[in-house]
Amino acid sequence: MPLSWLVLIVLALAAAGYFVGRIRVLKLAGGDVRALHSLPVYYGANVALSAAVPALGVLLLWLLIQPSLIENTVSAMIAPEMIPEGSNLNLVMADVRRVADGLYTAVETGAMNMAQVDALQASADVRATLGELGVALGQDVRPEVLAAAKSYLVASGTGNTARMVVVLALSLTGLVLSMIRTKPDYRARNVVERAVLALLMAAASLAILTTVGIVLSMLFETINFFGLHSWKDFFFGTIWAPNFRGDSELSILPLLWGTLYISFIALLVAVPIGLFAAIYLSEYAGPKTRAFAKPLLEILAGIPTIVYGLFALLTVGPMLINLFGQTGALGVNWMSGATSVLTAGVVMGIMLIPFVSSLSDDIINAVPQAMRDGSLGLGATQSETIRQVVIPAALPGIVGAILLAASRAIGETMIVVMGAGAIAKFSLNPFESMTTITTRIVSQLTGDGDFSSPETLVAFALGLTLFVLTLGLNVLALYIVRKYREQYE
Amino acid sequence: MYDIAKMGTDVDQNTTKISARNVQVYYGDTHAIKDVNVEIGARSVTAFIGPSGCGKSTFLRCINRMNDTIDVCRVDGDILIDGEDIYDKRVDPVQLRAKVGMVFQKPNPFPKSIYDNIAYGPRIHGLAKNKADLDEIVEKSLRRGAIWNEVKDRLHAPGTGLSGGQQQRLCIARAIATEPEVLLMDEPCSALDPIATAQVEELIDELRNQFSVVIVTHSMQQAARVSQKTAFFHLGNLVEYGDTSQIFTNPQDERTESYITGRIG
Amino acid sequence: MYDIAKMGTDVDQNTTKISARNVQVYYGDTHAIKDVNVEIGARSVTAFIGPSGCGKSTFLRCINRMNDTIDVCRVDGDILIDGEDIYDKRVDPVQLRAKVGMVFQKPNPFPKSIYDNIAYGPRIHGLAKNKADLDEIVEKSLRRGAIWNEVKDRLHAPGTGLSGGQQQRLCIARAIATEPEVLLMDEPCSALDPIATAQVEELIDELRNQFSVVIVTHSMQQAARVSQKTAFFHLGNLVEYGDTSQIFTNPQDERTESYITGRIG
Amino acid sequence: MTDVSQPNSAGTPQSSLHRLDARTKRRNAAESRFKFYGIVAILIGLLMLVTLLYTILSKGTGAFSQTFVTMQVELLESKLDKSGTRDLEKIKKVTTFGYAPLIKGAFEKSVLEHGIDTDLKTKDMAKILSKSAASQLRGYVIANPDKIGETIEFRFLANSRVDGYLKGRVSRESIANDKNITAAQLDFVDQLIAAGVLEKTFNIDFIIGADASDQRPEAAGIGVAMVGSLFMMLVVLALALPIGVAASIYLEEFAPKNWITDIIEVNISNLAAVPSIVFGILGLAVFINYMHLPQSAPLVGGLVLTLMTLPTIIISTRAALKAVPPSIRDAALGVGASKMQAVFHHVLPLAAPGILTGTIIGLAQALGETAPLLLIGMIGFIASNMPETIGEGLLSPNSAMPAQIYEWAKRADPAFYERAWGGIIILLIFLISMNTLAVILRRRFERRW
Amino acid sequence: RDQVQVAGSSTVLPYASIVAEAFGENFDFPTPVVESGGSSAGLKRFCEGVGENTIDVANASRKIKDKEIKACAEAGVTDIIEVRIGYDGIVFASDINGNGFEYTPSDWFLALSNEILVDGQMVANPNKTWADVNANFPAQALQAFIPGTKHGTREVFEDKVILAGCEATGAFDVLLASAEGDTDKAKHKAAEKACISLRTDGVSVDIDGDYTETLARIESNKDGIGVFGLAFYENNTDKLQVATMSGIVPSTESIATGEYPVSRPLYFYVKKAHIGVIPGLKEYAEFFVADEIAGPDGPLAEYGLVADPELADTQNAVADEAVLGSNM
Ligand SMILES: Nc1ncnc2c1ncn2[C@@H]1O[C@H](COP(=O)(O)OP(=O)(O)OP(=O)(O)O)[C@@H](O)[C@H]1O
Ligand SMILES: Nc1ncnc2c1ncn2[C@@H]1O[C@H](COP(=O)(O)OP(=O)(O)OP(=O)(O)O)[C@@H](O)[C@H]1O
Ligand SMILES: [Mg+2]
Ligand SMILES: [Mg+2]
Ligand SMILES: O=P([O-])([O-])[O-]
Repeated sequence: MPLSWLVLIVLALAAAGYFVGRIRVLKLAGGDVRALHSLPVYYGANVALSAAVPALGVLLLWLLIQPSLIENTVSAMIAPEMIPEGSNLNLVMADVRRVADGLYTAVETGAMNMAQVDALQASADVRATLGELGVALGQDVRPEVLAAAKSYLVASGTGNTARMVVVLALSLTGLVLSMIRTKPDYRARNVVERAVLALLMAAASLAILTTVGIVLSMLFETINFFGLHSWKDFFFGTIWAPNFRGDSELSILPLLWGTLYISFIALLVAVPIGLFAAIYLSEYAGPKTRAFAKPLLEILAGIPTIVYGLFALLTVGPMLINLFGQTGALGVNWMSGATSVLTAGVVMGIMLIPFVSSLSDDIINAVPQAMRDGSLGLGATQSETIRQVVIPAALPGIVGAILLAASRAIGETMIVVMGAGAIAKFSLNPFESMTTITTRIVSQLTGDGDFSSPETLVAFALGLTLFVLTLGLNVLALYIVRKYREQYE
Repeated sequence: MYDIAKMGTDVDQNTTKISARNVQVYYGDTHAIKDVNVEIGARSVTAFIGPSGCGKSTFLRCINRMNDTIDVCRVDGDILIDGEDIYDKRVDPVQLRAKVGMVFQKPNPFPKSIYDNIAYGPRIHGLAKNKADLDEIVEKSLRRGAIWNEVKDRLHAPGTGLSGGQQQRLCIARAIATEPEVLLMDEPCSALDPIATAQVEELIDELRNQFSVVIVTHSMQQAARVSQKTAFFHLGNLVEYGDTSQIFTNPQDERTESYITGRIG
Repeated sequence: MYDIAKMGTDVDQNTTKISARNVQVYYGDTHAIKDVNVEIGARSVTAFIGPSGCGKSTFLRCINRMNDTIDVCRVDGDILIDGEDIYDKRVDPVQLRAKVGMVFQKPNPFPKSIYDNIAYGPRIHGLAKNKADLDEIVEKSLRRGAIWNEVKDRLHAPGTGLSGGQQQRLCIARAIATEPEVLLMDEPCSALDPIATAQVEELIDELRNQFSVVIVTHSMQQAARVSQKTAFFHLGNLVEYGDTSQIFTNPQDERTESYITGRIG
Repeated sequence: MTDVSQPNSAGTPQSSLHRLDARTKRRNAAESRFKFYGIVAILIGLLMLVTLLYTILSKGTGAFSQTFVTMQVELLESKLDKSGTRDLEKIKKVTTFGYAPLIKGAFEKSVLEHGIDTDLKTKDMAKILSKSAASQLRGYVIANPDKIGETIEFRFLANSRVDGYLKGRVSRESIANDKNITAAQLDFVDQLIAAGVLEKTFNIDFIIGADASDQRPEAAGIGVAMVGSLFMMLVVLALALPIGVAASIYLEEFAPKNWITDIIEVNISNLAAVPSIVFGILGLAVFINYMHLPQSAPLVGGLVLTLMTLPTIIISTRAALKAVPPSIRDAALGVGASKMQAVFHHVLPLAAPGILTGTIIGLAQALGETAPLLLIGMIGFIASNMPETIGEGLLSPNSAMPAQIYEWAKRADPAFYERAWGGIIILLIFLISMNTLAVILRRRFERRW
Repeated sequence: RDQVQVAGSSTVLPYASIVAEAFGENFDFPTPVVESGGSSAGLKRFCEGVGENTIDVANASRKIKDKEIKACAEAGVTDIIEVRIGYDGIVFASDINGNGFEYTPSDWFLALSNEILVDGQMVANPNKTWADVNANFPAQALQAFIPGTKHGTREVFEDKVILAGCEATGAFDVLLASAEGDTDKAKHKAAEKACISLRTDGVSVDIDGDYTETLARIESNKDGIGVFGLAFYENNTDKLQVATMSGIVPSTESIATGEYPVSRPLYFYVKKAHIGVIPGLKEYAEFFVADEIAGPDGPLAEYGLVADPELADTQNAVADEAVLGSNM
């Protein structure tokens, strides 16, 4: 029986259990809801959960465990001398699995029956037969592989039957047991609520799972990278110069510097503008202005970053050249190319304005009126109150908003690619081109180099390092917020 | 403890410090204060009493124009301090509030150090020439706020770390530090425990030697203990105003009597 | 109006409904309730009075285990209702709270219709067999909450649209709807105006025919008006407990006396 | 008494309230300056917005109109169905290259009919048409084999140079070195315009059509990518909303305050800071390589974007839950509701507007995201048909609006550039509508209790 | 799955998309999906394994590397068909209204190299304008937009322009003489590396994006000279003028004959295991290299692909499904 059917049957049992459980408990209580411990829906839900959860749980485990069990038995069939030169057991097993998969599909679609599969000989063109069914095999099938594949198929067939029996049995047992337990004084609500709580908890843990997934999906390639490239150069070198000829210098430091510098300039733009905008909106503006300006500013955060990239390239870069360039209005000749840390930083800053303004606005609004009253009552002007009382009180929240903006700045790609250029170097001059970690991740990953060369794999090391860095930043933020939070409460 | 008989001995209370004429306050369409006329004396404690929602706080906040901060609030009529109309166009509410200090119901120290809490007002008003000057003002205010002994060793600890009663005295000290002439207090003890309340009341009693104090309270006992004059508000009207002893022993108005005897409120 | 002398006529107040034995409550390290022993009678009104922060609310919330929701709160000792320990492991706090209703300081109707406000409790406890049954429960509760006449024409209007006093009576009706045996009220009138307060007090007086009512109040007048027994708390201790008339006229403890006479609090 | 005139302290000499002292004047000036900075900050923000919107609009509106040539085409049996059997298999043997003579014929006819005087060869005339013309004809013939032999009126796209000429992007000077068009062809275009054969009209195919190859910018549309985005957003909405809300409820209402919740909390805010490309790496590794989901599928895109949006939704949902007054929870608990009931019956409905706002903002962010799609195969040339079922929409290869825009912005023909900006306009319309919805929700439900 | 799935080089993408579109129009098979993402990423996914959930074709703007073939084999991708579709011409172009240039590789070496040979000594590149580089050139400020290190074009640029210039100016020999290394090979490598290390003072700007970006840079800085693909240049003749290299004007013809030196081959790779399994895969590969498509008069050449003179061999190889390594 296909997996989907099994799942559907269990779900159907659960659904049936829901109604039966409900009806049964009401009957036991003589139709009087008041005689029950919990509402009838909870009894129904309890039966449904007992029928579904253990069964599906076991099914999931089964799905995870069965393949490796079968793998072990079948791989025992492959004697070491059967493994061709230059190959290994894993590769042969991969072949076995593919053939078995193909045969399974063949049986499943009705193109063959088990007897025909048994009769199948390696001499017959297995590859062509399976190809017609849409199963791709890399090479012609050797006899020992076919034999192993057959036993693989048989084992998994047995396994699947056992799986079906066990799962259905569990589901039915759950159903019956919970029905027996269904009595008017059974604490159905408490049980169901515990189950719901477990669900909620699972949802919250997804964040951790994602983190684990991110780390794992980068870890192996990062390890490969460090196998090919010295970690000392990566962490402590000073030059970033990937090269097709290999033997590149790949140090994260110049990239980190660029990342920090550009983010810093972005924040230098976004924080004052955003903060002043937030102050004006929350402290001075009337409700109408606020209702109008706040969502308008928020649009800035929604514009795709590629548009900002083009904006940097076509508008802001040339404008800065017109100011600071050789023939510029200021006549200072500080800037030679339109791409610079300043260009990218300014444009990124514009994008970040709403991050700072909207969040800070909410936070400033949350400062208790009593603080303002206290200051105004002493004869402070509104701006004195804001500067000396409101902002300090809202500071932890504002720091949080700035950190969020900083995170965005660190993770931004398109604006840097188009606005800042692609040169990795240490320099204090904001009119020079630099580049950031994120853009290097994208470009090394999508470049033309050999995919197993350090020049490509470095993307994963960069990604993981950045991940660890931002994690540190967030721990710090949590610490700061914890330390200063509720000071005024 | 506080003796009502003590009142008569005060000198200044006949000099009018604040006088309100036909004051009306509206919150949008709500008429919160209806035609109030009152003369408040200098160097005395005046108590505003009345059931919840009768407009005590509203009227109090008119005196230093804190109502300006409420968008929907509109004030008609005149309030004169030292004969000058504070709702005159030429008056800067900021200057006014330096002259008319305020203490709020819930202690609201700034999330700063104790020192900075006190120094805040003098700093913004430029009352101190230098650091030493400022230190002196801080010490003097804390002393007058009757809290110096408790905090002198931790002037740089946060003001929010004090107990409720200490916080409220800190707020009083903070209000005094700018050398106001009038001190408005809106239920300053309602968030405090009995011991703290007693300390604050003692302090108020001292303050009246220098300031004109107006206090809103929901506790008639408190009014009786600390004030020389009492105003009874009801539904936005000033029902009765007179010497505290008289109001509590021999109220003229029926409503005042019901309130005092606990039949309303 | 409410006559203290009336008290003696009640029948049931000698049957013990709630008894607390050596109750201690800690908030983290703060010892908020210290070794309280008290027996509260059925079908009577018991008032808890005392200065702010003395632990009245804390003790009240122990009786229906609302304190369970505060992480740092820990309760020691036993509280028995009808002889059963409510802190026993087998007791489901949810069930307990259906039996011990609660009314809060600030009226807090759900932002739903008046009907749904009342029907919510009966629904989750499965008290009604069908819609007609539920309608009946709602009507009965609103009538007992002395608010039926005011809302019967707008049962499906939002409960939040009522005036403060109406809201509080709605909350009381809501609490009654689950047929509790004990009704706890934490300063139920502190947010209300005098007229609303009078209505709620009248209601409480009626309720005691069926429920055991425990009320926390900061107003001694109110305690005197509505309760038969009064408990005076001070700094976490139950200082004195006895007939209301006796507490107010002839307190045994010095602290009680100071409080009653307005010297503290 | 003369109390009033007497200075009552050292610091503040008795002064009239009616005269501002110098210090107050200075402070008031500082006040005005401070307020002014606020206004300036807002104006800068709005100015940037206006500049950006102006840039986008001025560059992108051209994409919504297109130049068409209307002609009578004789579907010659001799070219399309030599056997005359109308056998579809045989008709299909004629590739698009075989349709060129038909188009040339149509031009010949047009020139005669409108009395146009030109030296141009018909082969060069045909070059003013889009390369899609032949496939348009072939598609028609295969769908209606019975029409072979008749003369049918067709509306063909003109090619991008001609379209550019009508839109002012291409001029006689600019084509000096252009081997794709000649001055003579432009003369011919002018004649066709005069004859009313060639005109520029609104182009619905840009909004509903599919991508076209690099040689046919005039035929490219964003419609299918729009559907791709739509399906991704469906996935995000269906997963991120319930999971995000469930996680927030746990963290805000039930989680004990301990190091485990701290870890979860730090994790969530850190995930908000992870560069989006990293989510692409994750998606490739987990959904495609490990779970074997199909490549280039909106389902996978949606899953990746779900993971990316979750932190945003969780953060704003927690804020919304926190904003529900505790008195509501107390009220519910007080009548004997369990904590779970209190949350699901009361807190959650009250927090709904805040949750929706957060969700919409998260969706908007997901809608504009490009980088992660690069790694799961949603960027490139994906000229699928409109999906017919939901399953197909989720699983068959598709692109997404920002990916399509990104791809167009890279292509060589400048006509694609205009389309990229046109795509941005459509994307912005989506974003602004979503923002407006968020604002309306916020306004409608704000503090109802 | 019923459509062919292609991924890889963004240089090949336009050609592949033209073919895919025509393929979808003329065959009953659905239009293949052609993803971009770079040669390396494409090959990586190609080598992920065989089966429906992997791609069938990888486009690449370079030849597959031995290491990659090995990685492929480890994942079970053994029989790979290599198809060369033609050449990508690489041209130097500047603003249409600016000065025109006639370059030699030496000019570029002298303009961009970190160190150049002056009087037998290697010194830091002192050149500021094109006139400093070559007296025949106008005194226009040096500003070059060259492909970033991720692009395959960069490798070609380094090999065929900078390195050639390095040798032509004699700098290479000087560097070789002073190079450190144990073997000749190592010395050679070190010298090459020194040759191609470019100055970082902003004269040479790496472009990591695409040619659109290079074009935008030139539009905002009229002095700039950019490196483009031939196809891109041909679509933007209204904004760009092309420079000659060693006297040859780049065009599909001059590159096909090998006169114009700077070009690179383009490929795609097909998984033989998928032929006969994924409908239309073989037809797609054959269609791609058919004369009417990839020939000198076909749409690909029209778009800018330099047709492969040996196209017939390729066609045969595809028809025979000849796999890599089979003729070795
Ligand atoms: N900001 C406001 N907006 C609208 N109405 C208000 C506002 N503040 C107060 N009111 C109304 O004005 C009236 C008087 O309020 P006020 O706060 O002055 O009363 P109060 O006597 O101080 O009461 P309490 O003892 O409860 O503090 C009340 O009806 C109140 O509802
Ligand atoms: N959630 C809490 N966490 C820590 N301490 C608390 C908490 N709630 C109350 N307390 C402390 O417990 C003590 C008793 O508080 P409780 O609220 O019971 O007083 P109360 O008598 O009800 O006062 P009031 O009349 O002001 O309501 C006080 O010292 C208070 O600070
Ligand atoms: Mg008040
Ligand atoms: Mg309390
Ligand atoms: O995308 P490319 O590999 O051709 O640079």
